[in-house]
Order: sequence, then C-alpha cells, then structure tokens
Amino acid sequence: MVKAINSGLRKAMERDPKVILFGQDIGRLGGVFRVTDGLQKDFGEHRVMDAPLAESGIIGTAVGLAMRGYRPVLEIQFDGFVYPGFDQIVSQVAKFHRRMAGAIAMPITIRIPYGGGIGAVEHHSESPEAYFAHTAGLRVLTPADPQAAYLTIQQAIACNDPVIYFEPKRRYWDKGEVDESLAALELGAVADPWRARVVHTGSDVTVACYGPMVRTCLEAAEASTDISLEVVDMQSISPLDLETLASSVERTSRLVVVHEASMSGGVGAEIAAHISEKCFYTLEAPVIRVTGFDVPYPASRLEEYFLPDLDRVIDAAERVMRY
Amino acid sequence: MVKAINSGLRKAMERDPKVILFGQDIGRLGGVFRVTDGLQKDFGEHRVMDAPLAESGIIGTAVGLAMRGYRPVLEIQFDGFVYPGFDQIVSQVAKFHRRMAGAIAMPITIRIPYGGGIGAVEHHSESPEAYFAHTAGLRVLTPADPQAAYLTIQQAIACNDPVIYFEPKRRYWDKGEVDESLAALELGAVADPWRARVVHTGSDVTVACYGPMVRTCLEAAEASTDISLEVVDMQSISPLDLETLASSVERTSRLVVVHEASMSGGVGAEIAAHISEKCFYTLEAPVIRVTGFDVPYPASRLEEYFLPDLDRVIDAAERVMRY
Amino acid sequence: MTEDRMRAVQLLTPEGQRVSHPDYDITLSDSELRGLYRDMVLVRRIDTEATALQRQGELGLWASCLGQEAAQVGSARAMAPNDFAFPTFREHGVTWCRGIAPLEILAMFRGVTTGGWDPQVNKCGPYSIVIGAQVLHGVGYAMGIQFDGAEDVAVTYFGDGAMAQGDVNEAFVFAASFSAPVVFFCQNNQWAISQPRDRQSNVQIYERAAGFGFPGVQVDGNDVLAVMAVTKVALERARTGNGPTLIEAYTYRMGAHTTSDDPTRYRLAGELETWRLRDPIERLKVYLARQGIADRSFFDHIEQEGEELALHIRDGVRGMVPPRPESMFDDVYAEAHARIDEQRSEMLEYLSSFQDSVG
Amino acid sequence: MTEDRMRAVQLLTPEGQRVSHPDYDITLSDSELRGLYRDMVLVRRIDTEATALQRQGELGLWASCLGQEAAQVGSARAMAPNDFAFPTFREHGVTWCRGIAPLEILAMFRGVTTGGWDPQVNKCGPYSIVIGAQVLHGVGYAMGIQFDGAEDVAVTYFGDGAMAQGDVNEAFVFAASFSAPVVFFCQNNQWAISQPRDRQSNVQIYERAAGFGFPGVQVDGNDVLAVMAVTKVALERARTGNGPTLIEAYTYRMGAHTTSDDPTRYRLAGELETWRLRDPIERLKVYLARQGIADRSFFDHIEQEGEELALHIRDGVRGMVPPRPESMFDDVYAEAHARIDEQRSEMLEYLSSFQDSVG
Ligand SMILES: Cc1ncc(C[n+]2csc(CCOP(=O)(O)OP(=O)(O)O)c2C)c(N)n1
Ligand SMILES: Cc1ncc(C[n+]2csc(CCOP(=O)(O)OP(=O)(O)O)c2C)c(N)n1
Ligand SMILES: [Mg+2]
Ligand SMILES: [Mg+2]
Repeated sequence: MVKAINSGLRKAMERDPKVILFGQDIGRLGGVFRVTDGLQKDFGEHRVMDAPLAESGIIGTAVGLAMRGYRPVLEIQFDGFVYPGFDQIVSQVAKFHRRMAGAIAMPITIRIPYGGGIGAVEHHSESPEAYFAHTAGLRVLTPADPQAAYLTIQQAIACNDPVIYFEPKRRYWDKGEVDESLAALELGAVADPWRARVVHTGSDVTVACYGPMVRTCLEAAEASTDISLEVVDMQSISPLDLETLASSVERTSRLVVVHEASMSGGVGAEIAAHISEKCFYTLEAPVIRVTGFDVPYPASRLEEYFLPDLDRVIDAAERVMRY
Repeated sequence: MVKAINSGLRKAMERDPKVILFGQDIGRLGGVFRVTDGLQKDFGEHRVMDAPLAESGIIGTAVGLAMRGYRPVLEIQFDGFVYPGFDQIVSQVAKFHRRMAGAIAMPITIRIPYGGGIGAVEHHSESPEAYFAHTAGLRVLTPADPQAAYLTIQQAIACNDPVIYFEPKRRYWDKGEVDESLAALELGAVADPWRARVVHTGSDVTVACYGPMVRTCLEAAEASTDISLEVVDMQSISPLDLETLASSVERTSRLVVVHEASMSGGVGAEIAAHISEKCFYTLEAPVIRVTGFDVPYPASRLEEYFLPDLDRVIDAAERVMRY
Repeated sequence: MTEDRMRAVQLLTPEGQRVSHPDYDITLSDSELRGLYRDMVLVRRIDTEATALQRQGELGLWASCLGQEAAQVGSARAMAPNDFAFPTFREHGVTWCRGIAPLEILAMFRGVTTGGWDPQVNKCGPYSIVIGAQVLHGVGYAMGIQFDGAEDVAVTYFGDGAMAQGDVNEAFVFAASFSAPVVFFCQNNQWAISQPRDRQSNVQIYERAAGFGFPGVQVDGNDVLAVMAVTKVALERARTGNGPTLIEAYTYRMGAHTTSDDPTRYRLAGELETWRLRDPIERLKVYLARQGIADRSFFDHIEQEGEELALHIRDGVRGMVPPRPESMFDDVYAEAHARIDEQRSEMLEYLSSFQDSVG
Repeated sequence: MTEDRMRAVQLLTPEGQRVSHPDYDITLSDSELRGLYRDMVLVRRIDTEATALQRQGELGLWASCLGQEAAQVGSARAMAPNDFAFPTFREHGVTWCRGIAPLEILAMFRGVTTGGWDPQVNKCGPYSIVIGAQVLHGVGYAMGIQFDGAEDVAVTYFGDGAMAQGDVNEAFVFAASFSAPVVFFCQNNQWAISQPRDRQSNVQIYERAAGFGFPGVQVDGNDVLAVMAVTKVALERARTGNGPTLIEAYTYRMGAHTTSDDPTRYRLAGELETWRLRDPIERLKVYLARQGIADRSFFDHIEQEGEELALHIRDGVRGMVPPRPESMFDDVYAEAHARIDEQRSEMLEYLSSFQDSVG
C-alpha cells in the first residue's frame, strides 16, 4: 500500500503544480514509512518540504498556503501526534470556507498513518478518526487496500474540501494489484470515494468496517462457514454512506460494526444509531459493535487482545444470529 | 448557577489546601463570567492564579502541579478555546495515571463554559463534549441546575481522576434553590455525580439530555399535554449511566435524545446505539436524536434554528409515538 | 514605562513635535498626511458608533480599537496593494485601510454572518478570534509568496497576550526557517483582557525576535509616522528576501476589552489619563495644524464625513436582513455533501410544518 | 560548527585536556570523577545491549543515546536527590542516574507496559514521547515547588527538534512569568530524525532564552565536567529563587534515531567520524588515566561490571512475563468506573469461552 500511495501522490503532483507536500522527514528520508520516497528528488525541495517539528505550525501554515492558492498535502508522522494540531484543524481548516462565506476553499489533505497492530510504543497505534468525523467541515477517508489507496489519495487531494486521510499503517505492507491506468478523477460513480463498497457479498449478517479492519473482516467472511457475512467497507468515515449500508442491512437484517478505536463515542456508535433508526423494522437483532475497549491503547504485547480480530468478528456474527 | 459554582469552588478550596485555581483572567477580574469572583481576594494569588494566554501551557503545567501533589482546577475561557490544549488533555492528562502504572493520580478539573444560546460571536458557543467522552481516561460531567452545579463541582474536584467539567453558559444566570448545608462529598448514592437523574417522571417517552438541554426538555415535558415525557438528566457524559436510562426506557419503551452538539458522532449516537442494543425487545420506536446540525455553529442570529428547543423536542416525541 | 519608551522609535512626540531618529525616517506629502489623519478619525468614528450600537442592542458585541488607530492605520497604510493582512477581531483600522466596508465588519458583530468578504479582493483575511491562529496563516501565505517568486509580503496582526501562545512562537520558527516574507505586527496595548503586559515577562516583546533569528523593533504605537516608517522598512526587508521582522507597537487599549468587559475591576483610572495625553489622533492633528498642512475647514470636513459614515453605519446595521435559517448549511463544504443536503431538507420540511399549521 | 563551539563552555578538550573557563568551573573528588566515568560506560553498555536485543526481536524498538552520555550523566549527576527530572524516550543516562532500574526502561520498549516506576520515589517522570509535552510538566512541577516554599528544582530534558514545538515555547513563557525553579536542558544532538539542526534557524539554540527573559548558555555536551558545572550553576540559580535557565548541550546522536531509522539516507558518514573524535567517554578516560585518577584495573573492572549488567539485562528482558490481557483495564481510572468493569468482565468471559472449547 505504501507504493500505491506513493504513486497516487506522484500522479496528483504531476497533474497539478499547486500540489505540495509538507511534513516532518518527508524529504530526503521519504517519511518514516517511506510513503514519499523519491518525491523530493523528482519534484524538488519546494514541492516536497521538510517541516519544523511542530504539528500546529504545519497545519496552520497550510491554511495560509491554501489561501495563496496552493493545495497542501500534509503528513502527520503518527496518529498520536496529530493532537498538537487539533486546534488548527477544528477551528481553522474545518471552518475557514464557512468563515469566508465560500469565497475560498481549503483543499488541504492531512495524511495520518493510524491504527495498531505493528507492535509500536505509546502514541503510535491510535485511531482518532471519531474526533474528526464529529467535526463539521471536514471529510474523513480511509483506504482498505492498495488499489483504493491509489485512487482515493488522488481524489482526496483533488477535493476542494479538507480531507483527513487515515492510512491504516498495519496494511502499509499489504500487496495487491494496483491498476495505475485508472484515471482517479474520471471514474465518477465507478469509484466514488464518498460511497461505501460491498467488498464481500453475503446473506446473513452485514459487517460494516473500514481501513485496517476491512482485511480482518474479509478474513472472517472467508473463515465463517455457517454464517454468510456481507462485508461493507465504509471507506468514507465522514460523510458516512449509510444509504449503501442500509440497503445491505435491508437484505441481511443484521449488522455488526467493527473498528479499532474505543467503543464509547466511536464511529461505530453513529453507524449503529443511524441504522437502528433507519432499519428499525428490518433489524432482527440489535446492532453489535466489535471495537477496541474504552482504555488507552495498551502496551504492544496486549494489542492482540485490544484489537478486533477474526474470532471476535465471527463471535459477534454468531451473537446477532442468536436473536 | 454562577453563584452556585462559586460557592462550590470556595467549599472545595476551604476543604483542601491543595486545591488551586488556574486560568485566564480568573483573579482580579473573577473570570469573564465572574465564576471565580472574590476567590483571589479571599484565598490569595497563589491559590487563584491568572495564567498566561496559552491553553496548552495551562493544562500542561497543571499536569506538573498534580505530580507535585496539587489539585488544579483550570478554567478554559470558552468552549472554542480548549482545542489548543487538546494534546495535553488527550495524550497527557487522560493517560498519565496509566503511564505511571497507577503510582500517581491526575486529579485535575477542567472547567469549560460551553454551549450556545447567548448570542455570542464565533468560537463562543460550541459543544465539544463528544471529543472528551470518546477519550479513555477522562471523566466528563455537566450540571443542569444550580444545586447540581454546587454539588458536582465539589465532587469533580475531589475525584482522583481528571474531570472535564462543562458548564452550560446559557444557564449561568438561572436561579434556583441551593442548599449549601448539603455536604457534597458525603452524600454518596443520594447525589452520585456519575448517575443519571430522572428529573421529571412520565410514561410515554423517555427524553435523555444533559447540561443546557435539561431545562429545555423539562419545559417540553411541562408543555406536552398529550404525551407524557420522562426526562432523564444524564449529568455524567462519561461514563454514561446507561443503566438508569435503560430502566426508564424499559418503562416508556420510547427514547428521544437531545443535545446541542452536532448529530454525527455526538454523545447522542452512543446513547442511541447502546439503548437500541440493550432495549432491543422493549423499544417500540427507533431512538430519535434532536441535536444541532452537522454544520459549524452558525452566526448568532441563526442559533435559534440550530439549537434544539421545546418545539423540536415535542415534535420528536410525537414522531416516536407515531410508530 | 519610561525605559520602554526610550527604545521605541518615535518621529512625532505626544505634543505633536516632529523629531528625528537615527535609523528610521519617512517623508510624506501633505495629502498623505491628511489621509492618515482622515483614516484615524473615521476609524474612531466607526468604533464609537459600533460601541453605541452595541449598547442599543443592535450588536451582540464590539471590540473597540480606541487608542490603537495609529498602530493600525500606520502599518496598514504602509502596505502595498498586493500585500496581505491577517487581522484579529480588533483591527478595524486595518480592515478600513484594506477597503473592507465597515458594514461587513459590523455584520459579524451583529451575528448575521460569521464572515464574508473575499480575501483575495482586498488581500485581507478574516477577523481571527482564536488568539494566535492567524499568525501561522500569515507565515504559510508568505511561504506561498516565496514559492510563487512574488514580491508581496504578509502582515500578521496580534496582541501582547498572543505572545504566550504556542502558535505565535511556532510561526516565528517557521518564518525564520523558511525566511518567509512576513511582518509580525504586535500591538502591545498593555492588556490581555485583565492581564497586564508587564506581569508576563521581564523583557520587552520586540526582544523575543532575536532568539528566533530575526530582528525585532519597538515603535511608539501612538505615532502614526513612526509606525509607518518602521513597517515600511520591515516590508522592504521581507520583499527583498531578507525574511521576517517583529514589530512591537507600544500602545494602549483605551476602551474596555470588549463591550462585555468591565475594566474598572482590574485597572486604575489614572492609567487611562496618562495615555489620553498620548492620543494618536490629537498629536497628528496638532502637527498638521502647526505645520499648516491642514486647517480648521479640513478638520471640520473630516468631522462631517465621520457623521455621515456613522449615519450610514447606523442605518446599515439596523437594516440588515436576518439570514435565512437554511443558510447555515451553505459553505460548510465546497463540494456536494449528502449529509448536509439531507439535514437541510429536514430543516425546511420541519419549518414548513409550522407555516402549514399557521396558514 | 567551529564558531558554535567557540561559545560552548568547555572544561575538558576532546583530547582529554583540562582547560579553564572564565565563568564556570568544578572541583570533583577522584571518586566522583571515577563515578562519572562508570555511569557513562554502563549507560553505553545498556544502550548497546538494548540495540542488540532489539535486533534479536526481543524489543519492539530502541532509541539509542550513544554519544550523549556526558550530556545526560553530567546534568543528572548535578541534581540533588529531591530535584525532579522530566526525561524523553532517549534519556537512558538520566534515568540511570536517577536510579531507575534499566529493566523498567526495557519493559516499555519490549511492550509489556506503557510505564511503571513511581515518579515520587526516584523523583523522575516517565519517558515522554510526544515531543515537548513534558517540558510544560516540568514547569508546572516547578511552580508547585515554589508554592511549597521548597528548594527543589525541576530539570526538563528535550531535543533540538523540540525547540520548534509550541509547548516548549509556552513552557518558556510560563517559567519566566512565574520565575519557576526549572532548568531547561536541551540536548542539541544536531538531528531531529532526518532534519539537521542548522536548517531550522540561523541562531544558536541557547540564544532563544534571552527573548523570554532568562539566561541561556551553550555547553560542550560531550564534556561531562562542563555539563555538570553549567547545570550546577543553573540549579543553584533556580534554587535561590532566580528563575529558569536554558542549557544547550552541544552534542551528537551517534546512532540512528531509533532502531527503525536508517540514517544513511540523510547524513554523511564523515560527520560521524568527526564526532567519534569527540567521544565523551574517551576524553574522560584519557583524563583519568593521565592524571592517575584511574588505572587499568579500574577500567577493566568497569568493563566487567558492564558485562554483568548486560547479562542481567538480557536475562531480565527474555524472562519478562507477558501481561495478563485484562491488565489493560488497570489504572485507566483511579476510582471505580462502571464502564471499565463491564468491559473487563466481557473480555474475561469472552476469553474463557475459548478455554472452555479447548478444555
Ligand atoms: C485561544 C484563545 N484563548 C482565549 C481567548 C479569549 N480571549 C479573547 S481576547 C483575549 C486577550 C487577548 O489579548 P491580546 O492578545 O493582548 O489582544 P487584545 O485583546 O489586547 O487586542 C482572550 C484571552 C481567545 N480568543 N482565544
Ligand atoms: C508531537 C510529536 N511529533 C512527532 C513525533 C515523532 N518524532 C519522534 S522523535 C522526533 C525527532 C525529535 O528530535 P529532537 O527533539 O531533536 O530529539 P532527538 O530525537 O534528537 O533526541 C520526531 C519528529 C513525536 N514524537 N511527537
Ligand atoms: Mg493586548
Ligand atoms: Mg535532536
């Protein structure tokens, strides 16, 4: 997936000279995950810039760059380091278009490697997407596989709204076919980044997930022999395409929601609340959430117990079938 | 309510010399809402301190003060100004107890006047409680009336966990009996701040709300003649006392959730998701949320359309009755 | 105080005496001088009128710039048309000079909008309320100027209180690191609401700059000529690729913090009296009169213009149309957004249910 | 570089020659000098062993302090027992001197815990990973010292990269404003991952302090005597109510940023060679030997002690018991919490369902 995002960034930069990359260690080092590898060499130091070590500074200056007509693509080094920039994101990036009564746009993409499962130290495994999904004015995307990453990073950059782009870091090394001949911006409804995708069809239980959990849920669907799982990759966390999800639930009449973030107030709560309302007469079981617990992300030797895995997904499917 | 909180702060400071107040303009000015009026005069400049204009600095130094054995009570001037301190709250205040394997506590109270309805300019009317409710390690409280404020501010300060204390600023000038003879810390279950309170009994529809919306919902309950509303003041937003709420819903079999914050990913989503799951067989209608819209808080001349009011609450009750 | 003012660049004494300075000077035509006077008087008139309108309940709030006219007008008039200003909520003198209509400003304080003007037209950003945030925007904009190979400059405004914010200090770091064409214009009006400037640090504000690697200069902020001279030098420095400058305009907030504030709780009346003697408008007026650059009829004329402006403002504010409820869904996103469309329809449907029941 | 080092306080040249400095000096007993040598050697041994353990897959990550031993040991040994240290993830020399068991540190990097020691026992805070955050904690702690009327001092550690963070600059503001008894100890190891120090600003780090209203001093960070001398002065200054000092220890990160890093992508090998000649341990060794303060048998003995420590570490790390799954619910809150209890039960029930199916 690292390569796919790298190619997507390259495409976006070739297409639009106003696209510039800004972040810590993204230049010569190519980013700590090498997502921007080689881009500074090819596009120069003015388009791929190493930033001082200050997240609020990176995001705040990006607002100014956007006002000057640039299209900044920022990298936050790890999920746990986005918070120093929270104010600039929530009070400035998200609200600027409104504050200017629409006179200018804020086409800023903030890339954040997120989630756990890589045995990292504190602050390197978090899933903060709910904070941004609750913030009006932002869009939030997360790709599940290399092909989606290749397309949606380009679509995010081309979007005139600010997009928080969460990259599932445990899937960075996933391999997968990437058709680079696809023109991301001309695919229209074929690959609409704001729509959920049914990535595995099934008839008994719908499983809604996104980002790193999509592969987990697909594996659960493969492994689940008694219960037929339909896996829906939400892809866009904000806005949520609850229409596509609801139509799956209308078929299966059961829903399990899966994410790594803590349960309370997570994105799963919104999905469950919405579907419980809209599919009230269809649901034959309550919506069940399979998520991280309401604790700070634990030491890495415990993460296998914190993160939803294949077994917990299947267990939940069994539970909703029991109703 | 301003007076009630002032009295509560005073009681807490008298009880424990380690309680210190820290914030912008809280000293001689007594805070922009006069909540700390007179306290510097009575307790001295070392216990009621004006802070430099930097929220991260205020919260970050409070962590150090807590490590030194103090019990800091911080004031953030307005809801929209807490975000520069978000990193210190989420990555430090919330996680410090865990990071120290329990060796020390973080008894920090962060007071935040919040919510709209006072005709203010941008950033002065926000309801950011969902961000904190989703953060493990924090507790979140909000009082609905002067008596509750008097008690819960003391309980928050006495709590060994960090508490984000949201004060509903449009209710600051509400008058109400405050029995100062009540000993906040000895009331136990009689006034447990972590439990929801049924503040108006009814039989048809349960209305869950908190903070500024409690009065609105009580007014709706009074005004609603055809439908009998039971109003539950959640009071503690984290942890949510869903047990008390569920037992009300078991009686009424219908639930409306009300808050000022935007709907998507708001606290109402967690409440609705949870109750939809736990009361699956009881609910005769889907849980309906009456909330702010998914837009940045609007210009003040629009806030009456943004904020849930009596009519919207009754409308929702009518809708759930129609199922 | 006396010591501070020793270091501050001054070209016009409080008594209206033109003095010289070894490093800074300025030559202005008579009409430019009269223009500065006119700007300051009209800005003060707007300010007075807005304060009155707030008292009458026509505005939700007003943040007065009384006493800071020279700092704002002097710096803003030093800017070239393509330079870009990043103001806070108190920079009515700056927005005035950038050509933003006063009613645009008042609309915000009335609460009919959270903003409005197109920043590209007048090269002026929105009023920033979160302390310090806009300073980073200015630096980013300046970086953009640099990448464009242009010769514009960004001017960011902020107060003495803002010097404590992380964002402002990060802005200094980024500006120095990229040698960005930006001027940091700090109006030290001695107060951040109730917190006096001199309790925050034992050194002067302009001294902060050196440790970040660029020059800082203190100017008498009530001396419009000195402010203009110092700003012009800083702009030129930035324009020619020599990076940022921090200007500390030493001035005074003569009014309350905002109309919600009660300064009698924290400051002594005597302080205000001292500063009245340093009034920025009076000293220019004396100078103009004494030099024969302007006469009674000119001053009367400006007074008259002010009255007309005040009338225009009064009528304009009172006549402002309240926004349509569903306009809160406008401009949240620049591109189509399903959730917004859905909620807009729901609102409209709900609102129309009332009309039905009434009709 | 040469110019920088001109300003840096030095008491021991890279060649092990004792030199004098007009403002700073230190007199240590022979056993104290040998103690400093021992600390540095053992810290380096821990560091080498940890790096090896990471390569063997026993640790998830390791952040090496190779080359920074003098800066860390010199400053930490200057502290009094009741002074309080606020380290980052690279301060193994500091935690060593504060008496934190190396296995406590390694447990974190192995991932069996996110922390552990009681900060009150050794007066040492947790490893801070979010750049800059702990500097504010140190200032707050120092404010607490002040309110207590105590004579302790807080010492906060951070890197050159951290100088860009808002939190660090806010810490400077708060410390100056309250004249807090805190020492800001910045190890300028020339790199923030791949970003070289000299691209960030054209002035030296220690110069930042003056603009905030307190002194800054640059010290040769590879000279343990100079570091100790300078730190002692700063501590004394703070202890006697004269407020903060910023110390810039000019040093070098001889290893990779962490074991995940590949420095060959961004820095030249020659740089490392230059710095090898300034090795902090070698220069003290030469001095001790030349002065007859320590002899071969002493050096051998320390070497031996290092080997034993390494063995202890190796065994200790390999023998670490993985935490119980439900321990993730411990210490989230200090007081009873219904939601936590509920989720813990659910987890235990779920986990026991597997045991049933197995059993
Ligand atoms: C981040 C943030 N915190 C707090 C406030 C509340 N507040 C508004 S103005 C002000 C004082 C600002 O002082 P200064 O920077 O000196 O500007 P002045 O008001 O004097 O023009 C404060 C604390 C705010 N707007 N933003
Ligand atoms: C807020 C934050 N942003 C980014 C990071 C990722 N990161 C870890 S160490 C580091 C460089 C730190 O440089 P410096 O302060 O010089 O300390 P050093 O590593 O050299 O000891 C970065 C960017 C972080 N830990 N915290
Ligand atoms: Mg001020
Ligand atoms: Mg470094």
